[in-house]
Amino acid sequence: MTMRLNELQQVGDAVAETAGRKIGDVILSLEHISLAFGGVKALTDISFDVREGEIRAIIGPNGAGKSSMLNVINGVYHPQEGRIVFHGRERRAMEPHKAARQGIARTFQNIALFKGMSVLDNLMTGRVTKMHHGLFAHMLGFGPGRREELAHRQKVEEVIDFLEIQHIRKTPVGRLPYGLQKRVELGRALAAEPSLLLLDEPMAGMNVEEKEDMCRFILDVNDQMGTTIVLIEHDMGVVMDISDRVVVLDYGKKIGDGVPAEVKANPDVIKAYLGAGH
Amino acid sequence: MKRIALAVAAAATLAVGSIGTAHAQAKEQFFPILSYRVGPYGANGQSLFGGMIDYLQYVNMKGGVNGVMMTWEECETEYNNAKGVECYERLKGKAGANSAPVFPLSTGISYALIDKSAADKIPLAMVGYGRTDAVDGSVFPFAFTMVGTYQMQATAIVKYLKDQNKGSLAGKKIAYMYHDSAYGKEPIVALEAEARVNKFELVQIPVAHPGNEQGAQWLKVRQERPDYVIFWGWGVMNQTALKAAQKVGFPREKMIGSWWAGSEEDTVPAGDAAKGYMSATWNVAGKDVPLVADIEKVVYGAGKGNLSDKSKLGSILYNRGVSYGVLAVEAIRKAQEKYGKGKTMSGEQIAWAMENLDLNDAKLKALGATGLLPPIKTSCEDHEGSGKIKLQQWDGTKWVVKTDWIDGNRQLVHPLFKASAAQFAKDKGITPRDCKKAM
Amino acid sequence: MLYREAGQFKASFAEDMQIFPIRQDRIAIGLLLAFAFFGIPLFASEYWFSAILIPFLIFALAALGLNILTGYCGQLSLGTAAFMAVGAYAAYNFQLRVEGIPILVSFVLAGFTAAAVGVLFGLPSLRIKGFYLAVATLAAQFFIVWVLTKFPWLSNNSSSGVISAQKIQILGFSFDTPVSKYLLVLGIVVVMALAAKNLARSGTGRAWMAVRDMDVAAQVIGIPLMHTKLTAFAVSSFYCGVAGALYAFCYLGSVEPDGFNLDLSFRILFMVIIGGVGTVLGSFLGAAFILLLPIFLDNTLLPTAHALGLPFSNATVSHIQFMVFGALIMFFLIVEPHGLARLWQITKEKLRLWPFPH
Amino acid sequence: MQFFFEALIGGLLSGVMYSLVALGFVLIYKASGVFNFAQGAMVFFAALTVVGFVGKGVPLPIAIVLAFGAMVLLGLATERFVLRKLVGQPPISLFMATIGLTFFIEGLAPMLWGDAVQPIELGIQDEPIPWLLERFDIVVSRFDLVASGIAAALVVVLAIFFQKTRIGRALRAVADDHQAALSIGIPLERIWAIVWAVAGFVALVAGLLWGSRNGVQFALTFTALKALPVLVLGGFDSVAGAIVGGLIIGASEKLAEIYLPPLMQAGFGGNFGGIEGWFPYVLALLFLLVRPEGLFGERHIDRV
Repeated sequence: MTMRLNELQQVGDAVAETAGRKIGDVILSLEHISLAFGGVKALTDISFDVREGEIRAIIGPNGAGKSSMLNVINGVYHPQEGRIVFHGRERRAMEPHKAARQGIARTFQNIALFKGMSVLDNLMTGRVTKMHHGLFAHMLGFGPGRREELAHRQKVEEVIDFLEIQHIRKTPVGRLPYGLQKRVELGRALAAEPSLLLLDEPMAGMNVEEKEDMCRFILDVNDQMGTTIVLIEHDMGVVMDISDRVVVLDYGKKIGDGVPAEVKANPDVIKAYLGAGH
Repeated sequence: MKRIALAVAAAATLAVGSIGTAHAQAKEQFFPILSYRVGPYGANGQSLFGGMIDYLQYVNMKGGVNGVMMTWEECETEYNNAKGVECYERLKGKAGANSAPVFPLSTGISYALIDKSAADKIPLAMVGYGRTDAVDGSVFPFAFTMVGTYQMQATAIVKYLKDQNKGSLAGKKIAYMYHDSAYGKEPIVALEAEARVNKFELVQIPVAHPGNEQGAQWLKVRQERPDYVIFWGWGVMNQTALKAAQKVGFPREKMIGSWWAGSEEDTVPAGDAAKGYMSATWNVAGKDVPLVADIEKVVYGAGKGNLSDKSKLGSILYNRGVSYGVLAVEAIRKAQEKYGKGKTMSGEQIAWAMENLDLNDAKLKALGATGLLPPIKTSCEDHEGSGKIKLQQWDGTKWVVKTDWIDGNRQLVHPLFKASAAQFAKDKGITPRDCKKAM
Repeated sequence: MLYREAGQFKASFAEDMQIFPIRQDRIAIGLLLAFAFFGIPLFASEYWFSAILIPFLIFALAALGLNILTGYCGQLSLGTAAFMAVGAYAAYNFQLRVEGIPILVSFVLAGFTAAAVGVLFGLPSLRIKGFYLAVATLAAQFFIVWVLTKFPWLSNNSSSGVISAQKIQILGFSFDTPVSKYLLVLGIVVVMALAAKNLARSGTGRAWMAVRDMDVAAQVIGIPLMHTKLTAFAVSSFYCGVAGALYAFCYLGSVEPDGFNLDLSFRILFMVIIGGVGTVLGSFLGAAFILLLPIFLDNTLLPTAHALGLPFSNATVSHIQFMVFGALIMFFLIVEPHGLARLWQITKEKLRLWPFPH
Repeated sequence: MQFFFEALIGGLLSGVMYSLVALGFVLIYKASGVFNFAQGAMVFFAALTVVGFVGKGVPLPIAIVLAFGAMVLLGLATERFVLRKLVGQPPISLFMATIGLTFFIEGLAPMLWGDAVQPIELGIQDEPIPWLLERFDIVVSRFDLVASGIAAALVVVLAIFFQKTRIGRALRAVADDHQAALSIGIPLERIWAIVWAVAGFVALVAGLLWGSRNGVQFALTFTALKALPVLVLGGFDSVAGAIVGGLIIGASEKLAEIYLPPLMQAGFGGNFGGIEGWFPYVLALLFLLVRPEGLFGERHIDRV
């Protein structure tokens, strides 16, 4: 038991050492993705890539296909055309839970927490891809299943500390205010120790103070844990501030891609945004 | 609200706690009555239990059995096995050691109570239903499949059909349409044996519970074009069958129901479709049975009747309920003759009496119960004691008796019971009694 | 002031994650178990054992089974009774056909048989949800009962289709009195309830609840839907199967397929709804409530009505029972969807604060 | 071949009877998203109320009107005291609440009117039509034909009601989107009350027909169990689906009951009748696996 904890500690240290803003190679590339729902095209021929350690933003007016894009990345939707290469492995159709096992975690636009469970349990659920014992070990209430549970509790507590939500550990998430729920959802994704984190409007509906907190957490995650982040966000200020590169979608098509300054200057992007009333 | 819930829980505990205490007092014989008055078969229960309770009331108003008064308590089973067991256990507690026979009135509940009643030494009276191999008293000392079993009834119906066809059924086709449960399955063995002996073709047509849709089954009848349909239905299945028979034009005169498919509850709702339909019975309908007429005068005259709908008085099932009462009370009377007149009898004593019952025509006449029961003489080897039926026909408004008593095929059927009982004894590790030593 | 967790500091996660984290709870459970095993046999009457306690424990076990599926994993089933039937008939056949098989092994195998059948009928849950699934489980209800009726081999060719459970003997000791059967059932139920409680607070339980609360999100964080739902079906059916075996062997003694009808499935569903969806405790409270309520009404309504001079018959009492059941179901769904277990929890929370409410 | 057609026709006609019950489910589901398990109990309640009044000497037509009144009251009470309080709960809770309602009605109806099995005489004989019998040797019941006629008329009336009347259009709007309907000023509660009244009327018609076929009794509640597979097959929210589903279920279960058992007998020995009890359910289940939204139901895509 103690040995296992030590091991975990060492892993944690190793992560900290490699941290620091260092953008690496391409880990995810999307090539010519097209997705349609019974004749209605949601995405048309979209290609872009994500590099290790960067914060990549996807922006665009409402209905541009941003959430669909995330859903394609983690396997909720299966595109009719195109290929996805993640960590050098190509796939087209994949079940979301397998994507999770490859290290992709995400949050949702409309909070998708497990409302009947406590904060702690929600976060523990995030560890599911790392836990290996099954039904019979769980049934016992002691032995290896229990030891595993304790080890992972340790890890989850680190996430709790990181997100400063110690005080609501045992609270059912349904009773939490909106801002905290968003934070817990981020926590659940972090608990999985993902290599790629997809955030779907993590700051929507928050007040300024909450947004600042959330920005800080996102940057810290990227910075301290070296997690690659793909982010959808409406608040242009935030996007331009924190992201390394930005993809712009409009009506399911890619109209811009590049560092924030480039994108800002892109006439198509300006048109799309002005046309959409922004 | 929480308080209310707690209060309810507390009250429930108290209420439940208060039962289970011995109830029987001197000069009383307690009847645990497992009744069903609601649910799919509730309508039948109203008449049956009305008749039985009215008779007990009648006996009391006439001074009891040598001064011993009949008392009873009903417990609603809803025809549900688990509830039946709970009712049995509850009322058993109230009866103490002095329980009158229990009439479980459902084949399922009968099966569930076989072991329990034997352990409790309470006689189980399964009159016209229940575990049929309990006819063998050496293995089932406390279970009494009295008056008739399904197998005997089925063979008696075959005998009637044979008589209708000048003594031969060879080359005929008989369809057996049945409720797909223990009730409907029991007669199959006997009918198959009869088919072999009498060289008729037997077509089996099961109907799934509850039987409120029989289009396919009657189409099958039309396809097979049998000469007769022997019909083992229960509840809604009966009316549906009569309507469906009319729909495919099968003559109702050639359709013969079991005694649980031949009451006013079955024919009246079917309207004209029921006219001409035949069924087995062991008791006649009508108020002209002296005993029933007297019950109406004495019990209803004093406003103590059990029926809420008095028009049911004299119906087939009401009169059958009365016949249950007669059987139970006569067993108690017989037991008192041996163990002491004017005393409360124990279950064991009544069981002895039920095994040595002898209700001949003269006795039945004296009771005014002629037509309510066939003559019965039970013994340790034969808990059935009769196995006779009459056939009756619905003339559109009432049941009319068409035959005298018809005997079932004892030589064919009773060995089946013996074998089955022996198997049961082996499975359960019971050593059968020696019937020669049992008195 | 007695029920107070103040001062009970958790020094480790292990302590915080115990099955009953509050000391008073542990003591209470211990006392309750001791009372159930040693106290009740001393004074309870035969009626209590045969008509209340044994069925209570068996129904609680079945309700627990259904609660795992419906309460924890969110898959509504109306076929509980059919899975019980599978357990009952499987246990009977193992006893009958395998020479010298210990009864407990039969019960376990009966559970596994039911689990296998449960998984089979759980397969549609991968494509359909909600009341579509509920209707699909009705297919299990009707089909299984039909199979048990139609294949005489399953009831050892009994002409009526009724099976009589064999004698229960463990290590030479016969369980034939109500007390001994009660203790056997109690032992099995306690072990299985603890296992269920452990499951519920482990990764398996969390995966179930995640699927219940939001299946798409569950999948996205790495919970395989198929595996999780089928596990729930298997475990649930296992519990129902063992409950069915006990129902046949320790309660009724003989059963027929028709006894495991839709009504029984509904009764067990009601236990779950009234007791509390998604709690182990609720299954027990619900079973007790559904079992005791009719008895309570029987014993109070008639005397009350007679005292008031109302023309009540037994039939009326039963009709009222139906109405009360129905009304209670609606009442609980409206007022306290988490059932009696939640009421109990609220009481406990109040108790923690007592006597200083703020 | 003649026999096959007879079986088919018989099946289709009894399928119409299932459709009648299923129709009640569809109406309520369409307008309020509630899967009303109590529809079968409502059929029972309606029929029992009619015979109850007739038993008290009320002429049949007036008894039917009174029973309709009772159904409206029942619907209003359900809406007011149960469903309105459950607005916003998951659909499965509402479903379970209607199971509670089923039990409530199953207790209430016989308490008001008694347990006895009673006939209803509508004056239509359930006998073969002689002409068809003589000419083609095919048995078709006059009653079944009339019942199908009534069912067809009912469907037409409902269709007109939905398409042409103001209330009907409002109902459809509600079915499409509760929030939107509210926002354009459609009074949801009144709409629901009307739907329950209409469903009560359908239950009454079903109760009269089923009741005059098999007698008015507790077993009428089982009609709901016949209607469920019809709904699964046809889709919960489609009137057309209820009709077509009923016809498919009715015909296929009759044909299966006649032609399958001999096959199974050949395979396993023994007697395999009575598959009607589960066949519609297994058929519906298999169908669900292929097309989860039913024949005419609307497809829903999970949004994330």
